[in-house]
Amino acid sequence: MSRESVLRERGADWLRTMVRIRRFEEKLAELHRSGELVGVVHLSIGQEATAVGICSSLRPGDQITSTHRGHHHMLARGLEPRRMYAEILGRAGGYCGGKGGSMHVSSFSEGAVGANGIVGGGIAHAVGLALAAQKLGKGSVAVAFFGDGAANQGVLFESLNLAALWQVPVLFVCENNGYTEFTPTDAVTAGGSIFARAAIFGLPAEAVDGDDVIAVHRAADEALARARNGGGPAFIECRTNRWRGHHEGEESYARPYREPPRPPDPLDRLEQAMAGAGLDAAQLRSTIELEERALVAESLAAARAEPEPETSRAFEDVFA
Amino acid sequence: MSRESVLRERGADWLRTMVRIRRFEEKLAELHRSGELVGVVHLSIGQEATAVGICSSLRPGDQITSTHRGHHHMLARGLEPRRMYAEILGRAGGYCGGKGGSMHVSSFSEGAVGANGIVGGGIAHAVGLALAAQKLGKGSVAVAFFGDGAANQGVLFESLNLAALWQVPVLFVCENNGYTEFTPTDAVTAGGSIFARAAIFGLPAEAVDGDDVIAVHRAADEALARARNGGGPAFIECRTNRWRGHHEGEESYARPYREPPRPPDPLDRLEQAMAGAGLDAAQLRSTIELEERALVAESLAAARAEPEPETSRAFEDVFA
Amino acid sequence: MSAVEAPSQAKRLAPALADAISQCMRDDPRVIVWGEDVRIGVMGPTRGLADEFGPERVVDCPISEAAFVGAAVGAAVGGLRPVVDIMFSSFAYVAFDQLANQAGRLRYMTGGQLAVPLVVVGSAGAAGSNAAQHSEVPSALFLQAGGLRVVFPSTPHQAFWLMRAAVESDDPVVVLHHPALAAARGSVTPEPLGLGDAQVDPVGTDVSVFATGMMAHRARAAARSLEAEGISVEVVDVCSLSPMPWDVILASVEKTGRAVVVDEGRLTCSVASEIAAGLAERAFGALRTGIRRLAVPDVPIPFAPNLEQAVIPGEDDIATAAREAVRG
Amino acid sequence: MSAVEAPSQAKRLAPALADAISQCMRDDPRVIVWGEDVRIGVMGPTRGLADEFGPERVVDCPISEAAFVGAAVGAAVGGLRPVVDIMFSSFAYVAFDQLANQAGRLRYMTGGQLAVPLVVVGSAGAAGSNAAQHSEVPSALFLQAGGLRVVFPSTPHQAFWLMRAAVESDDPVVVLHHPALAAARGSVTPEPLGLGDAQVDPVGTDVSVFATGMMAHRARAAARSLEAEGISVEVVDVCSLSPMPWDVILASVEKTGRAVVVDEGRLTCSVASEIAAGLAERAFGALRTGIRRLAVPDVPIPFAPNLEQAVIPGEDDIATAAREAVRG
Ligand SMILES: Cc1ncc(C[n+]2csc(CCOP(=O)(O)OP(=O)(O)O)c2C)c(N)n1
Ligand SMILES: Cc1ncc(C[n+]2csc(CCOP(=O)(O)OP(=O)(O)O)c2C)c(N)n1
Ligand SMILES: [Mg+2]
Ligand SMILES: [Mg+2]
Repeated sequence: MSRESVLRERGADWLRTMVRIRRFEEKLAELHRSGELVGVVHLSIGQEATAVGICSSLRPGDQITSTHRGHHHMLARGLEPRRMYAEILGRAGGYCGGKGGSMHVSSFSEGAVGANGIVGGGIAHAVGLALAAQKLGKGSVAVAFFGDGAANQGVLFESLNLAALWQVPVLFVCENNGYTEFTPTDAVTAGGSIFARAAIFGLPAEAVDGDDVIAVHRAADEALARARNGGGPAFIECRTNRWRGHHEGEESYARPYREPPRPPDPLDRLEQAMAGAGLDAAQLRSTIELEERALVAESLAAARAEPEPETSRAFEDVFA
Repeated sequence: MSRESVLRERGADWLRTMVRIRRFEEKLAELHRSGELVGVVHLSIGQEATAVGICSSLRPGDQITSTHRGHHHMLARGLEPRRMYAEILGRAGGYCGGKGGSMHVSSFSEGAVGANGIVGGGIAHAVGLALAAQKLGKGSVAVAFFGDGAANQGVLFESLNLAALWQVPVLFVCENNGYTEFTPTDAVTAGGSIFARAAIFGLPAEAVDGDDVIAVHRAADEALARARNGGGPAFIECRTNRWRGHHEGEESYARPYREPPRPPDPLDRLEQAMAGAGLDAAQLRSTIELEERALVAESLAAARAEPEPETSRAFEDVFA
Repeated sequence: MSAVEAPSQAKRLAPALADAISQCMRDDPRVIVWGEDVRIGVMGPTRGLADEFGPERVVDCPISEAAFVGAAVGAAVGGLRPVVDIMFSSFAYVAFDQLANQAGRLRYMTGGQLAVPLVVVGSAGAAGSNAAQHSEVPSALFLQAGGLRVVFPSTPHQAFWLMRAAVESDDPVVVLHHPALAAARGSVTPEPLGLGDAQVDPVGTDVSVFATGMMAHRARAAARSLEAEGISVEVVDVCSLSPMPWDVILASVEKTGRAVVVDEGRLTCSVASEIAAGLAERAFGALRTGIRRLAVPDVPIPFAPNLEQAVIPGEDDIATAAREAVRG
Repeated sequence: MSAVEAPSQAKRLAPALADAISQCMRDDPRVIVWGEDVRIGVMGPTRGLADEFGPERVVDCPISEAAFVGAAVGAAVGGLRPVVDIMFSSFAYVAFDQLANQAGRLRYMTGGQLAVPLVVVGSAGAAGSNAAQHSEVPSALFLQAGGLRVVFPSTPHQAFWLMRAAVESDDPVVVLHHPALAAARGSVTPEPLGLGDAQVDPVGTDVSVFATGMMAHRARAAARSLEAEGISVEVVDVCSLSPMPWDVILASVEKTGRAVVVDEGRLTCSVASEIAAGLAERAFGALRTGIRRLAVPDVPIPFAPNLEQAVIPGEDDIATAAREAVRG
């Protein structure tokens, strides 16, 4: 399908989701500054195109595993801002009843199996989810999101080997934002590009411009179509950028604190691409902005109005 | 140096050590059959050339880490058959006072830092030993021996990355005998050759005929010379063969039990190469056989005569 | 699942584990087995399964414990019921994050949205000079890790029923089996045992001895020898460690007033310590003497046979402790 | 090492850890620090060290815990004295084999041929809604693992001296520090503390409360409030968990006859259970009432502030348990 027709067909949805992620997280930054949001929060601002490009290739029943920096994956997978805010604010109505918080937002019924606070912790889970889907004939796929820093965890290599041996429908998505917390990942990563590490296991592996939602979507579509047809696993390295720090509030200790560089905004890039495709993108953008800002505001208000969890809930859900 | 001159210079020593390993371990097989040797014992028969080729490039002060199948590494490093037998038979005079046994024979003072019962467990240790040697200006190198099965352990990949980043004098030696216990390693190893897994971290990596002691020695000499001169880590995959099963006594349960294939004997190959180089190899071989059989027999007799460890020793050596 | 027929004739322990798994595999196509060399069944619990169920359901894995335990967690969440043979349970340390921080946390962190019906089976204990990395009993590590069920059968009957219960459980369960008991014979009777059960045998009145695995056998032997001395020992085989059968444990000490806790794990923060602490807290009034713990001192397991024997509680040690508890 | 000057003025806890490390680095060129983002010093104990010692001795690592802890084991064996910041101590599960089966076994397996002078420092405890994977206190796992020393300072004074002792020790030592106490102030006096020490404060006569880290602070606060009720509480801050200061622990209960053990770890096979078991075994005659354990129940740490508070023992819980122990 031509770039134009893809944009005409899906551009508006993509733009809406990307705007939603941006505005949703900007509010979290405010809440953290004001002290209303407790715990550690890692924002994905700047990485919207990667999450949206990948997740817009998913179908109902497909499953993702995510990371400590996973709000964008969850919103792109279709989770409700209200219940996400409720979770992140520790309210009873949160997706996890307030027991997970920012690092563990998940909605099993919607295929968001779990965000993980252990770097690399969720990668092997996706291999198992894909195996289950295959053995149970579900026809669904699994996607493992992880960062460039996670690419140095041994369990990634083991998982790639296992996925290649089992030929299960799993897509490994390395969201390369250049940083391992405060350390430029290049400084702790020997050898060539990260995607080359997957290639040695015989997986189709490539790197794409992670800030170009169309490029990400195309790569995902191709890999997932192959996986659904029994073609086995694949690996996509999405080169993107982390606009904010590692986590909110780090200025308090991370001296000398530097604002990370601001590459072209993936939202603007999509808007421009749509304009280039002859769509009235500016008009659309302003409508979407109005609607999403409103949605985010209402969602937050609704979440704030929620009660905290019943204390008794603290002692439940360890065992089935 | 030409093949001939290398053989003239070192062939006799190599042959002697390889014969020693073979006869030493044949006795262990007998002891296991007779029930005198308790515990699990993994023999290296067939893999002598790899251990001898690598260790004959080492100098005093260099250090090795080994595996559950490590007798050949230890003998090639110069450990005494008597104290090794004593250790493997659980006697007080063993290298570890009888507390380690077959899987943990080690002689710290002779640079044999430790054999590991955890597959992959000793690989990272060698990286650290090499770092220590570098920082303390020892001028020594470290060698990590591990098997083809260990090449699927995540810690190997992590260790390769770390060694490449730190540029420490460590040599990774993958002793590829084709088997992960009873499973042909190819069946659980995706992608190309094992040495290619090291290359992606930017390490010089190659595969050699592990049953050709000259080839192994040449590769090791080159890699270690480079490492000593600040050239950093390297990786050698030695393709060899495991003549016996995974461990002695496995026929009791490993049905259908198949005798593994018998490739040309690395000892005979060396003898023939020496003959080809104009040396009186047959004569030398028979002398060495006589002497080494005698040494092995005396060593075993001496070890058998040793007392068992004082019971009090069981409660010592946890902490310094 | 369908009605169970317990293998009637006398069985050995490891085959009883395999019987239970194969029954579950027949009953439930979601049950799948993996690990290293599970087709040959090096460790026992999976031996013979490949013949009946083939390589699709009995899968040999690379030496990648973190990934294949992690994959099992994902597969369990995704609807399979994986049974992973980790070989020696101390190899689980390589995959400890996946057990403790993943299998043991996911259900809770997601507020109960998902379950992790996973079984990890591994040997625990000294088989005779396998040395420090292949001999220890890490049951306390799995208990302290949290979110995991743990069972440690000492007889074929316990092995069969507890493995069945483990595979049928919707929770992650660690099944430990003692390598030196793999060939222990016994009949598997139709009376089921489940998670949270204990077996009291013999029943006694003077002193309670709590033990699992090989220690339970030594406790029973000690009980027999003390009977001759006129000391009536009650042996509580705590074959389910999580859930811990506190009702049985407390009732026994309420009756005898004396407790000896035996453990093949290391003493500090051991299962023995947990049982002793629970008794000191909840049965203090019934206690007539101090609680005695017998466990491996805080040392690794040495290789030499005489040293190995020196660090693991023996029948005589148990008899002596029980005698002291009664005679003071 | 050269004579120590303890930082005279009032200090905060995390900087006191850093002070101790930097003194050791000045005294001994073999001391080298690594881990993730140790140059920025995200977690506190390494903050500022890079400025003085540079990237050669303060090394930022990839996210490869198994390998960089394993490399530290090797480096320690090879003659360096690595101090590894593992960040949150629960991340050590990823490297658990290297800690338990390697650092904790190598000396023993080799019959004492080598030593492993390694320090692993990590935070332990709830800082406030960091949820299940970033909040727990795994001290019992490190104790049960065997072969490791473990300390858990609750004050800057303890932090400074115990970190020094850890770096100077020839054994692997796990140094835990509570994230919510990183900024706790206190003076570091010249009276050294070492491995195996405890701090008794306040001294009391009616009941002994044993605690570490944040729980020690809550125990001291409870002691103050109970004083008003005429109950004299002795708080034993067990800042060294291995070696465990049994002499101090037993002496305290011989005096008071009553024990409350508080733990921010999960209850089963916890440090609280170990101390209770040791008392039930070795101080039974002195006990006038059952031993009370306060710990996190066997659940992960939840995110929501009210839930987190509900699972961790608070000052009131401690006061209530101590009051019950005394008044029955
Ligand atoms: C096993 C483990 N080690 C370390 C950490 C601490 N940590 C949290 S995020 C992070 C950096 C992860 O980098 P990357 O994978 O690139 O993800 P990003 O933060 O860039 O999204 C680290 C080291 C952790 N959570 N888990
Ligand atoms: C972590 C771990 N997993 C599994 C084992 C059991 N095991 C012992 S040897 C072995 C096979 C190792 O294969 P390889 O590395 O090729 O060495 P080889 O036996 O061929 O010399 C296995 C799986 C172990 N000891 N440690
Ligand atoms: Mg990153
Ligand atoms: Mg092999």
